[in-house]
Amino acid sequence: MARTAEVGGVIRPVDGRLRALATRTRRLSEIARESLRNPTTLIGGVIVVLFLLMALFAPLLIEPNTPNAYQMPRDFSSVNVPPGTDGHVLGTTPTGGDVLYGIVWGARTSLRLSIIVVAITVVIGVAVGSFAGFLGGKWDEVLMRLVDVFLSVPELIFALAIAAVLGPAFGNIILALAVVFWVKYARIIRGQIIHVKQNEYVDAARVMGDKRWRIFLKDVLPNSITPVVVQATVDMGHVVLIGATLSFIGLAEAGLAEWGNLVSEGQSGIIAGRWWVATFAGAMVFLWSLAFNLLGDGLRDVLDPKSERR
Amino acid sequence: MGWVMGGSATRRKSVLARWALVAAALLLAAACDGAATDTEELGGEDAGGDVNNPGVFVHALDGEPTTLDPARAALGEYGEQAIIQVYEFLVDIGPDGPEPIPALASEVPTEENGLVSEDGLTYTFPIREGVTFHDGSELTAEVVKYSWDRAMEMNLPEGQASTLSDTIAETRAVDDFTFEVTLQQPNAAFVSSVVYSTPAAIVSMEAVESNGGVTADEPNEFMDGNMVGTGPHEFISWERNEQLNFEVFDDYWGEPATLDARWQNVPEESAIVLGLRAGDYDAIQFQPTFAPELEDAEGVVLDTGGLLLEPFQLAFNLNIPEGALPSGDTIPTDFFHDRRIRQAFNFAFDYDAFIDGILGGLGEPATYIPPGVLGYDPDAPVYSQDLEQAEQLFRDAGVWDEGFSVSVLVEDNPAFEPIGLILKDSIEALNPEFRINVRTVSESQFDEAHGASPFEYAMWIKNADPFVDPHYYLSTYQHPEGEWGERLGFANGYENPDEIAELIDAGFATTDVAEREAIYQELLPMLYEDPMWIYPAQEVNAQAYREWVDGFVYNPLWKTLRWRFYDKG
Amino acid sequence: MVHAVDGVTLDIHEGETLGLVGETGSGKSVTAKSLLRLVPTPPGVYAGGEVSFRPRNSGEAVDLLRIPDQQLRGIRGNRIAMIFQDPAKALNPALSVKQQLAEVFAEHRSSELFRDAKIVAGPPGTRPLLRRAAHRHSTFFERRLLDLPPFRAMEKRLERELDERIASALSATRIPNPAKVMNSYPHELSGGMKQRVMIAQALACDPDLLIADEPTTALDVTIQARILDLIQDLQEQHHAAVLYISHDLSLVKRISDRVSVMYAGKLVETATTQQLFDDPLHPYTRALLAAVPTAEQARGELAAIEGTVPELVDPEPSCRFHSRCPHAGPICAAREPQLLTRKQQHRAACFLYDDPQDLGCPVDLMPQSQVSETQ
Amino acid sequence: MQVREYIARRLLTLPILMLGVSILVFGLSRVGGSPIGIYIEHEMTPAEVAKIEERYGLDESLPQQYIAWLGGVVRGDLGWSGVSAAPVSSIILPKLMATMELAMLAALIAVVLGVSMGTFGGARKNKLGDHLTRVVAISGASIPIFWFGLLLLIVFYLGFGWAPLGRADPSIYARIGHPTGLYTVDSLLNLDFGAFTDALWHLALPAITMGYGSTAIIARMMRSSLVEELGEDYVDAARAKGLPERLVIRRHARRNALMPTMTVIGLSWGFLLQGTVVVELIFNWPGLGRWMTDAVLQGDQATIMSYVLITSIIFLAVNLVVDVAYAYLDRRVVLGD
Repeated sequence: MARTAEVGGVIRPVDGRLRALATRTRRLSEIARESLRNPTTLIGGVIVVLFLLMALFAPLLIEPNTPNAYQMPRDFSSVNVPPGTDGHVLGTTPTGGDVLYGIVWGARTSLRLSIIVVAITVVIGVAVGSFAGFLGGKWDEVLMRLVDVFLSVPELIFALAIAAVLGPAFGNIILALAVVFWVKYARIIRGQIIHVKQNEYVDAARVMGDKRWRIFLKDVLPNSITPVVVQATVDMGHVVLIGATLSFIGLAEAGLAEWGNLVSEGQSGIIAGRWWVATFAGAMVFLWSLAFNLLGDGLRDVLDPKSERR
Repeated sequence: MGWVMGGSATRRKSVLARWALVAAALLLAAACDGAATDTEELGGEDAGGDVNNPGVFVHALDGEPTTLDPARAALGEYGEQAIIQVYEFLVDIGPDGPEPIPALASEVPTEENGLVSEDGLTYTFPIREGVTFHDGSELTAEVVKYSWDRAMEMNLPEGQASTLSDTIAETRAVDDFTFEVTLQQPNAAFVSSVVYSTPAAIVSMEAVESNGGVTADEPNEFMDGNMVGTGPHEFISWERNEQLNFEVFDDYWGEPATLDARWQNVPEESAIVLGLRAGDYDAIQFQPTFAPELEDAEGVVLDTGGLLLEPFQLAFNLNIPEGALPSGDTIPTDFFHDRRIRQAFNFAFDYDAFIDGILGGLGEPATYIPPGVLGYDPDAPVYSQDLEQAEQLFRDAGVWDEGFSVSVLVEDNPAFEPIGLILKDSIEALNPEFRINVRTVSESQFDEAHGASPFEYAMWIKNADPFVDPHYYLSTYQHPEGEWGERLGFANGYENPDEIAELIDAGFATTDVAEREAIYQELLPMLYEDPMWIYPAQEVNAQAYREWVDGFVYNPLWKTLRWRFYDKG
Repeated sequence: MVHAVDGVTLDIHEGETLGLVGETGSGKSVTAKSLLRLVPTPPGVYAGGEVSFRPRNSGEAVDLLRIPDQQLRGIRGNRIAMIFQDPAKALNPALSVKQQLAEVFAEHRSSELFRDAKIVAGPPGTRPLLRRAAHRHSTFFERRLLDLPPFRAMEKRLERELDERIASALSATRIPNPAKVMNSYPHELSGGMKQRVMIAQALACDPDLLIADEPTTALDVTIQARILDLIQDLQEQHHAAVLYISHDLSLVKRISDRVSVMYAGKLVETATTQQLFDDPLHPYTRALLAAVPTAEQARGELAAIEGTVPELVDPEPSCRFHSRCPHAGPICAAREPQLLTRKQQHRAACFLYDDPQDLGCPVDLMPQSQVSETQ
Repeated sequence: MQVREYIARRLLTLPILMLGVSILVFGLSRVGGSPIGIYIEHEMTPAEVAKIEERYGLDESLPQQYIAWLGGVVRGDLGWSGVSAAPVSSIILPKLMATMELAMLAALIAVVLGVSMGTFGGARKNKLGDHLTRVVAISGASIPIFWFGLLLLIVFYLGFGWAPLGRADPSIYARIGHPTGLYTVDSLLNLDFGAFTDALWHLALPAITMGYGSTAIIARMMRSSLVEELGEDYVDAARAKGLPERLVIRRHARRNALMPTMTVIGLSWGFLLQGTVVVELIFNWPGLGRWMTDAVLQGDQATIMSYVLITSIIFLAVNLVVDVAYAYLDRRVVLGD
């Protein structure tokens, strides 16, 4: 009987789970390879790698400021120095910060910001999404309405309002972004669970007394990996873009080596011809965000061209 | 003697969208380049004069009032700068000096002219006849009494009614044109600091009564958004966040103004500066850090002569509540009780970085009594950076090896934040175990924390309020029982709190100038030895206006420009 | 590189119906689309071959794969028309029936339309303007212009003429109340009606060749028969050649004069209907016929043949059926059999009918005609 | 599901969503403690602060404050804006109109650009043109608006001195009436074409800056749905009819691809609305966005709350309209989740 064979597979869940995960992971790498065939995705990927290298090897590129390397080194005796002045390849800010330092260590700040935010939001999103999906009924309704409420406020505005309440600090920007970004992951996971729940095959597993977490590990998680990875890739760029915007508006921690902060510091100098601070730092935000977007878009294209639809 | 100077408002509101409007700035920059054509288009000036916006005096400020009601406007609030153009007081201060001159009172009361009683408690003001308000109503002694009583009765927390209610025992309208005041106790500064204070402005009784009247503790919405006074300019309209419009009041009792006026709200500093360069504005209020942009500007007059009487201050909290400090702070609550630590901070701070780097040279080292104020002593000791001494003092205090971490609360502002950063860099460079966390917050968050008692941070950065009499600086900022002395617990730190308190009190008890100076000369070194603040610097007071402005006069006591005096073309 | 269709040779004559059979994925539809050059390039590549088409009236044969786009468009929908598998998908959901049929007339019959509508001359640009109007593709300003005389009257006449033609095309497919159907949108019509509309659209210009790609698969069984009859009747009226593509042997048997069998992108057998069903040569055809549902079984899909269709990625030269063929010998995996005439009008591609000597192949490598039943 | 039923359900959930947003907004404003900061000055004594608390009802319990605030919102009283020194309700309309005018033009630019770029790319899938449009479109979504705006300013104001800034030339603005608050419409109503040109001229750069940011969402959606539609049978059928490729794409594929693209136009509104915050700051546009940044920098909670609430309502309303329109227009749409 055909069903026995299937149930037999369920009886050895670890095996099946691993196999499913392995398949998914293999599929992911295939997808990656396929996406990179698209030249734009490849460009995105290359820029991402360059940024990651810059962030990882920042201490080798420029000696870190002490005691806190994420603070700009300030030389108040040479403020607003143009690019090429000795010791300041890309010039300095109005508080004497070296722009090159800000660019290089800003990459590290951006990496820190995006990884922390994406990690937090994926965890929260997966947790809320699974609750809603598995508990179903009223819980699902309530949690999904909550998600809808969160989606009713445009991202930047929401994050801006939160950050404004919390005050200017790097930690607060992380918090604000985390509060805003988790909802998409909750939707992805919940959708996947609903999908799996409707699957007859899982009913069979349920009959055999399979635990929810097993279903989750075995069916939901492997199926969700790809959309979550794509969303996370896009968010890696998006987080930095919105974070920089918040910094620009004035919610950055004082003296932090962060690109948005640099643009905001350099902005008022533009009229006096001091273009370098805002231009270089802004270009970094743009490139970072563009690279992750190209990469994410390429992945999405290969996976499911329709997934942009809600 | 609370007179205030213009910079205060600048400082307070300059945070306001400091990003906004580079754009406007850029436009104006473009306008500068193509000046000839642009001015023609924009100004539509006549062929003869080279004047933009003829007939209107355009004054660009980096913010706008939160209220226009003299009973509600706070000290240093933008509203005060509009109120002084439209409302008048019983006395005024002329362009030339600090002495009060007659305004709505036809005579300034003195003991000589018999209008001040011998005990110094009763002041009689003869009220000028034939003065009409902008709404057509007549000025009488009753209206004067009404105006003063109104402010005291409303007693709005943000307003300055206490200036009146703390000194006045009774007000009386003796007859239609005689107004009498009885004080609680003699006050030599009554006319200059109380009669000429914002809540003492004379408002139209008719306007108030027909628009909600007076209710204790309740703001009057009409008066918040309108002004009905007797002054040379009449309030016309307020386009929120854009501009306020004023016109010449034709029935003015005195020398009428020649130009209508416009208050242009331009939140972005650089835009203000460029607007002046382009000739769109006739005069501006601006951050002195932008002065270099104006130095060579054609057609612009720049005056950086004086100093603002608002030294920057960095406070030590000697009254830290248990468990209140931010989690990262490692200092004990009595950290700043140790005089050596306060001295060490004073020696560590890089004053040159602030004055030469951030202020671009437009500042001077500051001390406990600013220059120009009675008691200022050029020879009084002033801190300058001395890292060896700082290290020695930290070692002596026993915090060198262990180190510390402390947060300083700063308002998000282009001048305050760098002070925090300089402090951070100065202290952290001394010793890797030392940590300063600069906590930048929005203006309202700062005000909230700053207004909380007890204050929940170890340090804060702000600028002092400006006063004309040294006593107010000393009592507000140095006296162990003064406003800040009490809140920050100076009594816990002063070696001799009683001696300092006695000296400060003694300096106010006498009216003899020489005697006061002698007292302050004794006091200043004591404050230097036992510092409760760091004074990073004092900014210059910069004025800039177009060359075509005729009759430019300015008295720091006005708090702002007085449009009535200016003409152009 | 996927060789979806490889070395397929079909010939259809006027008034004839050729059935093309094969399993799903055997390349029938690609073949049909290739005839009209509808396979998108890229990713598709026309690696070689020709589609030679000689219209009834001109007598000049052209290679549809090589003629310029312009000329091809003149043939598509006009001389060669196509009926798609699923009428629900092949009709544009956003356009009314009338709009979709009007396109055909506007594209291929504009001069007749103009003539019949008595539009002789006008200001310069009148014709393009009206053609766009007939296409329902006027811009906002053109529509305003069309409200003005003399365009207004011309457009009215044109409209009337179009309506007439569309209505008659629809009624030819026995659609009741064509005037109403004309103004409907596809989703308002039943499946059978939609297919009738498709057929009306295909036959609107009286084509020489009609390609019917599984025209009844998506329809209810009851309607299938009627549509089939309709196609047959119309074919007789129009004397068109029909290429009838299906996986359903019984349908093909009923409608076709001749039948070609496709397997994995290659033709394996071509014969008259009679011959093919009576005496199939190719093992695949035999397997197919064996799998045809008998009276006891339900009609429908082909019953399964053991094994699966091989992948068509860079195929080795071989008989593509060899892995599933009960007769397969070593040569079948090594060389490709040719589609040769084995009997009169009967061609098959199988080594069973080849002489080992002609091939230069040892006999023991040849396929075996006798198969031991293992199952 | 029937279209009518679907709309009814959407309309029913709308108030629930708005209530949720109001709780969110209110809760947010109280997370950092009392919103009193904007109303007080730093010299005030605790007693004076207490008086202000009483005046604004901040001494009551949070639920009471929420109900009072919500009641006010329902009555149209959005509280006292500290940054504008006036009741929110009295000053919000002109700002809203200024923002809407900008956002609508930007949306127009985004739709036109997005649809044409998406069509261009989709019709040339995986060819050079596709890659180029993809990079251009995604650049829009990646470019920091504040930076892009600055670049435009540097080029067009500093460099060429072409266009003006702010919303209007004050003298021209003053010479016409403003019945609608939309300056372009007002100038047309006044039949003042000089003013109309002036309005458009002022709108151009900020609208382009904002519109470009939203282009990507639309272009990407347009491209992918066009690619999808081009694989549909009816496209082959249209080609088989002998239609030229141009018509096949424009008349057949694009028309259907536009339908799903419509839904993301609603989403792109969110992008536009959030773009106003930065664009208005940079271009000195006297709208809601600049008001919001002022409020953020000064910690004016009443203004922030009003802004977030209004923005969300606009966002929800636009999305509702778009979805309903979509439900009506696309005959293949499957309603529900």
